[in-house]
Amino acid sequence: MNDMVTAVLIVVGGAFMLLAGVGIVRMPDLFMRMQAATKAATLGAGCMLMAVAVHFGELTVVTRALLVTAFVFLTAPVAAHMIARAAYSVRTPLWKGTIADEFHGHEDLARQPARENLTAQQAIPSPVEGIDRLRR
Amino acid sequence: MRMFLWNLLLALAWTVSTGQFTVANLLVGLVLGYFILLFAGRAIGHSSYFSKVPQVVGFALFYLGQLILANLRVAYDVVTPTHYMQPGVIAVPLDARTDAEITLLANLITLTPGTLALDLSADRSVLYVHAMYIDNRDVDEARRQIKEGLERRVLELLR
Amino acid sequence: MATLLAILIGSLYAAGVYLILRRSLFKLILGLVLLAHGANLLIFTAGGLTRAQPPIIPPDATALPVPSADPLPQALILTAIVIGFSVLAFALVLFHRVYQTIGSDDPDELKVGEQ
Amino acid sequence: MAVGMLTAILSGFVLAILAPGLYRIVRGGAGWLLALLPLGLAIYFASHAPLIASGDALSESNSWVPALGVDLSFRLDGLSMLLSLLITGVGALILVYAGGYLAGHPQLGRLYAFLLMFMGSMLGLVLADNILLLFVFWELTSISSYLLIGFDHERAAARSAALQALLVTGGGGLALMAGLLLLGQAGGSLELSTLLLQADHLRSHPLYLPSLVLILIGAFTKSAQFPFHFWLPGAMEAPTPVSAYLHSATMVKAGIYLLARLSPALGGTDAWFLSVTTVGGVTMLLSAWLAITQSDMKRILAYSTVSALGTLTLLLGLGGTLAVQAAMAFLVGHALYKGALFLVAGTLDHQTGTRDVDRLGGLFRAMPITALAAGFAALSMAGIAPLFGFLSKELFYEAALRAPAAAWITAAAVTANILLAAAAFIVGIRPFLGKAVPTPKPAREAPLSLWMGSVVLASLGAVMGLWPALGTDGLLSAAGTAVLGETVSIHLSLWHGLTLALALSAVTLIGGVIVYVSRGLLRRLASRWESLGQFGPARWYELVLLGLNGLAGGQTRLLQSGYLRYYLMIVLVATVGLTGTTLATRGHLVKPTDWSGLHFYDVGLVVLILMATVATVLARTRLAAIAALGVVGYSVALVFVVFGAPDVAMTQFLIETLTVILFVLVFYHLPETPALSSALARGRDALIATTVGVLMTAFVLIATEVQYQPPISEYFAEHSLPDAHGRNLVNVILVDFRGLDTLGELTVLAAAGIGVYALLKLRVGKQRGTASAASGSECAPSAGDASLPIANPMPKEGEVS
Amino acid sequence: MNSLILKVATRFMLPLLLLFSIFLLLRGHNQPGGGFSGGLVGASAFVLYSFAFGVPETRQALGVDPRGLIGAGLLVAIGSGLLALFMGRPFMTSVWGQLDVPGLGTLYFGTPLVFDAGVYLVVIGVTLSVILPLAEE
Amino acid sequence: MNLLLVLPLVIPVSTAALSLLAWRRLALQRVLAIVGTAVLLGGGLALLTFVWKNGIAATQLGAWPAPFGITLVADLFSAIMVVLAGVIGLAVAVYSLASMDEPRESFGYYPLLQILLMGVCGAFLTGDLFNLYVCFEVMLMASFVLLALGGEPDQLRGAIKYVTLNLLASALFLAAVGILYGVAGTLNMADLARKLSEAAEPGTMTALAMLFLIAFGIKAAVFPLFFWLPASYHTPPVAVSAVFAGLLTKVGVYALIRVFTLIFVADAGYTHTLILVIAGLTMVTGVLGAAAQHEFRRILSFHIISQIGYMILGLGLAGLTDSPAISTLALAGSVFYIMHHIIVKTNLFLVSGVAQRLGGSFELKELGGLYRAYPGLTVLFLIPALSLAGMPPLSGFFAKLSLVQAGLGAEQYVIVAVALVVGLLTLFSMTKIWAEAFWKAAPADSLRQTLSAAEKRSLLLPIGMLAAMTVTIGLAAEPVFALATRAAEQLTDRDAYIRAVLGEPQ
Amino acid sequence: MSLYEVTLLEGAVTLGLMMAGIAMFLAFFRLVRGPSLPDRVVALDLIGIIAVGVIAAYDILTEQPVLLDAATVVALVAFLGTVAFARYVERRQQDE
Ligand code: NA
Ligand code: NA
Repeated sequence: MNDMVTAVLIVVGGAFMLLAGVGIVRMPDLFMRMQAATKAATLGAGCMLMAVAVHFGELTVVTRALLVTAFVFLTAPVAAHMIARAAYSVRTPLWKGTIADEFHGHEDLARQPARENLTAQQAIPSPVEGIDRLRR
Repeated sequence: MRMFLWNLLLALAWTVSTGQFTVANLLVGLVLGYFILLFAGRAIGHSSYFSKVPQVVGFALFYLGQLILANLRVAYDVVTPTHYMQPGVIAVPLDARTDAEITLLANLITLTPGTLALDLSADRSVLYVHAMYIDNRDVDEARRQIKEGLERRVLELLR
Repeated sequence: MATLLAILIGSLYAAGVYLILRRSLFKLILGLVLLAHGANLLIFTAGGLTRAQPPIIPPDATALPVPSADPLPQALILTAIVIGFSVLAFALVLFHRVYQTIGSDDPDELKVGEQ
Repeated sequence: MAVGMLTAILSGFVLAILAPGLYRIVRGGAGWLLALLPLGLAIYFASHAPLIASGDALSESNSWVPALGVDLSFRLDGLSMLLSLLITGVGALILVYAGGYLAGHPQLGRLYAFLLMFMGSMLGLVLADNILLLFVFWELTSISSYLLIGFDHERAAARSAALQALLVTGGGGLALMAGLLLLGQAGGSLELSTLLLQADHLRSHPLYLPSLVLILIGAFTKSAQFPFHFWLPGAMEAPTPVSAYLHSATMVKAGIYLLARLSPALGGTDAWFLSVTTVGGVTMLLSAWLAITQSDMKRILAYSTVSALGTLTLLLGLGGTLAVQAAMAFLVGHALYKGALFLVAGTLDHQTGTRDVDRLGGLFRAMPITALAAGFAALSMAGIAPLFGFLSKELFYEAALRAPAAAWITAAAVTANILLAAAAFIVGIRPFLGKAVPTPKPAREAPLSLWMGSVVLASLGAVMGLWPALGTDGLLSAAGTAVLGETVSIHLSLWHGLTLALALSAVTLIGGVIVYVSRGLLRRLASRWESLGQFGPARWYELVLLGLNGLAGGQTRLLQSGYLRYYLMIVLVATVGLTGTTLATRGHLVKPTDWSGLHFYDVGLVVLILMATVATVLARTRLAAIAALGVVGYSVALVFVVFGAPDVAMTQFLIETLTVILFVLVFYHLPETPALSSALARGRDALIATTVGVLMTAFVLIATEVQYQPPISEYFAEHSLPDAHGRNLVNVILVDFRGLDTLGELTVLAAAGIGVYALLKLRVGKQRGTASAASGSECAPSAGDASLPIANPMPKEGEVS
Repeated sequence: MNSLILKVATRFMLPLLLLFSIFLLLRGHNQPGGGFSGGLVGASAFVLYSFAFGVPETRQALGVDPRGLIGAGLLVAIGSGLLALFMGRPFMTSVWGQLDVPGLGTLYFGTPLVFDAGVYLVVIGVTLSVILPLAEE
Repeated sequence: MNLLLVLPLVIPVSTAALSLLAWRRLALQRVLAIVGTAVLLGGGLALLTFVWKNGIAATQLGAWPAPFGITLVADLFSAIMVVLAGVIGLAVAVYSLASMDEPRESFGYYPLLQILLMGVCGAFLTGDLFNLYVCFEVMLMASFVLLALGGEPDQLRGAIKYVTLNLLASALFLAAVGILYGVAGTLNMADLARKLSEAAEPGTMTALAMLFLIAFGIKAAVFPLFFWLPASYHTPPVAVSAVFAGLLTKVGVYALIRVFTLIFVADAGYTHTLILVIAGLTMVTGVLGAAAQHEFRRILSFHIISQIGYMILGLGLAGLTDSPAISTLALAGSVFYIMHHIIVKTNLFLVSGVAQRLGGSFELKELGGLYRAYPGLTVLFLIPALSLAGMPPLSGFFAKLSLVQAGLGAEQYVIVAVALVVGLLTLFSMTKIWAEAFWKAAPADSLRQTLSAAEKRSLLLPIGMLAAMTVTIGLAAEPVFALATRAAEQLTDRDAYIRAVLGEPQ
Repeated sequence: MSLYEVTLLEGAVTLGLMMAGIAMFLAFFRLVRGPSLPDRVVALDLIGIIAVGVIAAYDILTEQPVLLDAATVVALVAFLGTVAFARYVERRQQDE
């Protein structure tokens, strides 16, 4: 029974990953590749970690498996968000079939604080660097 | 109070991960957690989690359903030769205010296949989302789905 | 088994060497990294391969189950990896500075210093 | 233990160290004061005359570096006695003379120091009984000669002349060293006295010829024998006292001394006779001719000195009692008159401002004392009775007439002497006779210090000629005894009846006068042959130097090209070549056999790594390459996972990521650069790369095949838990069994940390090449700036660093 | 960067990662982990923080000068080895003290663990003193 | 004994750690540097005397029996090298007080110097091959940073070549160690010596030996692997060049001598002939390279190479003669030469720094007039310069003499001839420096600075001390050479070393 | 383990590993292919996540729970690397 569950989880996990793999190859633009890939893969990894939990059953393993899963589920979307955001900011082309882009033209609005923040950082360089700039 | 909660959490994490459920080890965990919080205290702002545990469960079930459905839809699209998706970037006006609300919402959106949180407007009032399936090209409908679906639940969960 | 890895190691060395001979500091560094990988795998393989069982005495046991991987090469590799990393970090920044100074990625531009 | 001679020698060096200070105190009188030492030493040596005269020798020996056979063993016999007296006696006069000649010169103190240092070295050379000790002093004389020739160091001519002398004599010195060591090997001892006892053994030894050749090279270079003679005229760049002392009276006699010293052991063979005699003869004739074609007094004297040295060599080549007697007599005679004439030349130069014989004349009235000294010396040189030169020349002719191939040798001797007689008139007579010629400086008689030397030497020449029995006989006999190894007694006398030798002397004199008269003609004749000069040995020297520089430059441009990738290429090729050939020729190559226990995921992993590697190599953009490299790293980590190395895997994953981050941080603002190398170059590099890869594969296969001993790891398995209280063997090894590795590794990390930080934050300003770095004061401005935050820590810097 | 989402996530993850790093350090003697991996994880935590909040804020959060950590770590490592020397044993000979904690069983405290702690500190210090200045460039 | 063997590592690394903690306290760092190096020297001398009295000393770190733990071994050769490291360290530390510019001082110069010394001493003392690799890396990393510290363009240019070529060497070294472990299953050098002596595959071992020959050859800067040296040594501050010139390549030479007298001796006819050939080519190419240079430090740098040739010449000869006496003499020659060279070469670099300070340049054509103006400095240059050229009675003469005698004894006449001629060429380029920088009149534009009393003290004191040592080693060559001979005897007696490390065979 | 007489579990794990492996290759294809930098980053991220799964599966295959820590680390660093790349992409865009 235990093995059964494990087996199923593993296979499902594998399937999700395969799906992700195919997705990242097949999807026509970056955003949809991400849509197809990262999440499916995350689920797949989750399944396999669950499989580990089920298979070993020991509490230490289970808890760690759960922690890892949680960690993956926390980080994956953040990572995806970061890439997508960056990608959009460098104007990675959208698929021709894209029907709407309400973000277009508003990026600067969104990006503004980043800009400030950046210039703010550059405004206070270390004295040494200051000299370097003079010297260059 | 919140700090103490944190501390307890860390201590627990410690005990389970070392696998020795004893008072002594819990104490060790508490002490450790205490120092870490002390150490990282400057870094951690204030945030409220783990209130309303039952809602968590309920929400989890709902979300899991969403997840599977969405996954199947994307999967179908991936494996079948023709592309059925009608993608687009839509602006979702937010009722969510606190960092936690916005973040959780964004992450859940992103985690669901088919939608992807792109960016947050500078005034944190609008969340730009890339959606794969804007059914019959109705942007507002897609917007509504997100607000009525995920956001509402997230908010009642966190408020 | 070993043969497969031996070939892999050879290829890593070859690739590394090829890269350090390019006229690009960037590729030079890539080459050094590949060489480091090659060296680490070489130690690992030369020390003898054992599948899966790490050199860790299980919590309940008092002796190492046989067969277990040889711990010594692993320790050596760990050392080598960390050393390699520190060297790489320095080299990277050094090349970065060189680029800033001579404004080129081409090592041939360094000739000036000598002749 | 006796230290008499050692002290005598060292006293020279000690005084040399004190001399500059002494000069600063005493100024004018310093020369006289310093001369007391050589004078005292001369007396010290003379005091052993009775012992020496009895054919005995004084020896002393102290150990210095016995491990290398270098001992402080000295031996004072007739020959060393003769030369020691020359060295110290002339030395004393020279020190006084120098004081007058260079009066007020800022570096006179240093000149004294170098002269004394030379005197010490020269004494050591002639007294040493240990051949390595002899070599030590030999080299020291070369160095002091270098420093003295270059005394006028701001003139390029002086510098290059000094270098020329050093390289020629130094080169000879190296040959000498090898020769002496071979001789020592053959004779089984490094003590001259011992070696000389086994002459027959040495002459028959296989190492005889090589050692003879090498030693002769040493002697010939030092004593300016053809074809090494050219450095001596060049050495005339030195101040005249130096020329008189080193390059006429003493140092150039070192080679002669060596020949004389070793002739009992090495002489008497055909090889010896032919080489030594020929070289001596050629040198004698050639330079005698060159002497009379010069107009600069010092050059005339220099060439005539070379000629005299040739004569001595010739005589030693002949060997036999008579020749050796002649040699000894000639050695002394020459030292006296040539030293005197050099001093006279210096005096004239000093008083009139020129040394050109054509611009000097009728000086007798202005400088009578100098004139007399010059006259006596010149006549002695011309070999006119009753002066000492006459006696030595007579002996020379006697020896020549008895020599094998007498006709040739005698002819050569007479010709040379005729020319030398003429040279003597040109230098010693002509400037004082005739009507006075206006000179750059109005001529006035020289002060005591400037004429004393020449007067003493010249009159000695006269005295010894008239009353040889006064000691000359004894001295020369002792010297002869020492050289020949059997007791000889020399009785010089002005008159032994109407001999053939006397006739030859007459011929010489007449010939000399004729040549003197017709010197203008001869000189014009010579000027026509001058073009020949540029094919002479001096030219060879230049060519060698040029060739050397060319070779050096070419080789350096070729090897140290400045191209990093050629450096790498050479190193790699050397590696593959050396290791590969050795492996192929001596090792046994393992055939790839072990494909056992493969799993699909092994293969998959390896394939992935290979693909990623290729992608890294071929990537067009930097970021693509970095990403591919990341894949390589991750999959390598997976290999570690597969084969049970979780610790390594974890570290590898972490490091790999940090590496990627570093790459990204470093390269994110660097623009892409095009591939620069040609297809051909790529092919070549690919070839090199492949060979390296194959080599490594071969080694791995060997390492997995061959296993001499079970690895030491079992020990860790046994002791980790009980003794080190750890279950994770890898970690236990890192922190306990092999903790030092880890400690070292930590320091590497630390250094890297500092390094990166410094590279990013510190930029010392660049002034004039790499100079700035060396001197804080120079880069003070940048120093001030860059170190500002450190000098007075500011809050901002507190965060930044 | 300045992404709210990243910031919040980081705030949440920093303590977790630090806990994990110490966890790795402490159990390294018996399970995979140890000073290196522990230190690297700890360092990555702050690297992540610097990505989310910027370098100056990270230095603040860190509170100590990375190079201080290096020096301290080195001293700790050396000290752990010297202890034995003072006791007349060879350098780096491990010195163990064991105490029986009711419920936890016997815990071994030894210089090797101290040494590993030194490693931990140095690794963090170096990694940060390499990456933070670069991130500022 | 435990203490004595460990001090040379612990002292520098502790000093480095403390200096790191005293990052902003420059004065304190300076004091630490002087004290640290002085104590290091003291410790080294204590070790040397101990080994002289009691023979080869070994300590098993962590009390783990050899070959399982790491063993520190000190025979006379190691001890001598440690002492020299101390001498150079102290001299350079003192010299740095005045010569090093404050920015560099404030960015970790002193701790790096200490780390460098730790690596060097570790390399000399370790009895474990992988630990040797680690020590090499410690030394290298420190040298990388010291070389680039300050970031002047020329420094960076030089540093890249230096770093790249040395990393290649490290990679080869690491690979060689890995393979050797795979084959012999041990890393302890004594254990390796024992196990390889009954090796089944002598040929294969020889091939592996070649890998080590290359790896160490690069570090030692032998032909044709020396390019990194002339490319970089003239770029950093003089104090750095000086310590590099004195110690770095010698670590490579040390490793060569150690490995090819202890481990790879089975196929001496082949390996040592090769070493002899390399020695000859190294001597010649190095000295010719120097002849082509016209910059003070570049000339000196190339001479390092040619003298490395002399050092390994002894090693080669030792393997090619049947007479134990000769091979001992040869190795003694090498050891003696190393001692002489380290002192003299460091000193010449230090002098070059003063010359640059006074004449404002390292370019010979821009220098001049030092002979007239600075008689003291003149003497201080002349002593090491003539010693380098092998002029008696200075240290260099006896170094050369012993090697020449060994060469004649081994009947390797060609290499002897090469050695002698190279000696003459060395004299040639020393006189070039002499004639240009000292004799020649000062160029009009060359700026004349003068040294403050404090600068005089910290610049000339070490130079004077080293010069004095040069003279002493020459005049008192006997005891020094006796020491070298004892060291050589230990090097030739492998069993003694093995016993000292592994204990009596049971 | 050999490929015959596989238990159900082994078979399942093998199957899972194979699928994951294929996915990894596909992801690698995207990484090489690009075209845009974000594409490569996504691919790298994906490879990381897949690696987590693979390690987990290998745990089961070899009965080695200790390897789980490696998986944890991978999860962490994959995220870190991705964020770094994203940061890089944006900053470069801002520099232009
Ligand atoms: Na989604
Ligand atoms: Na490495």
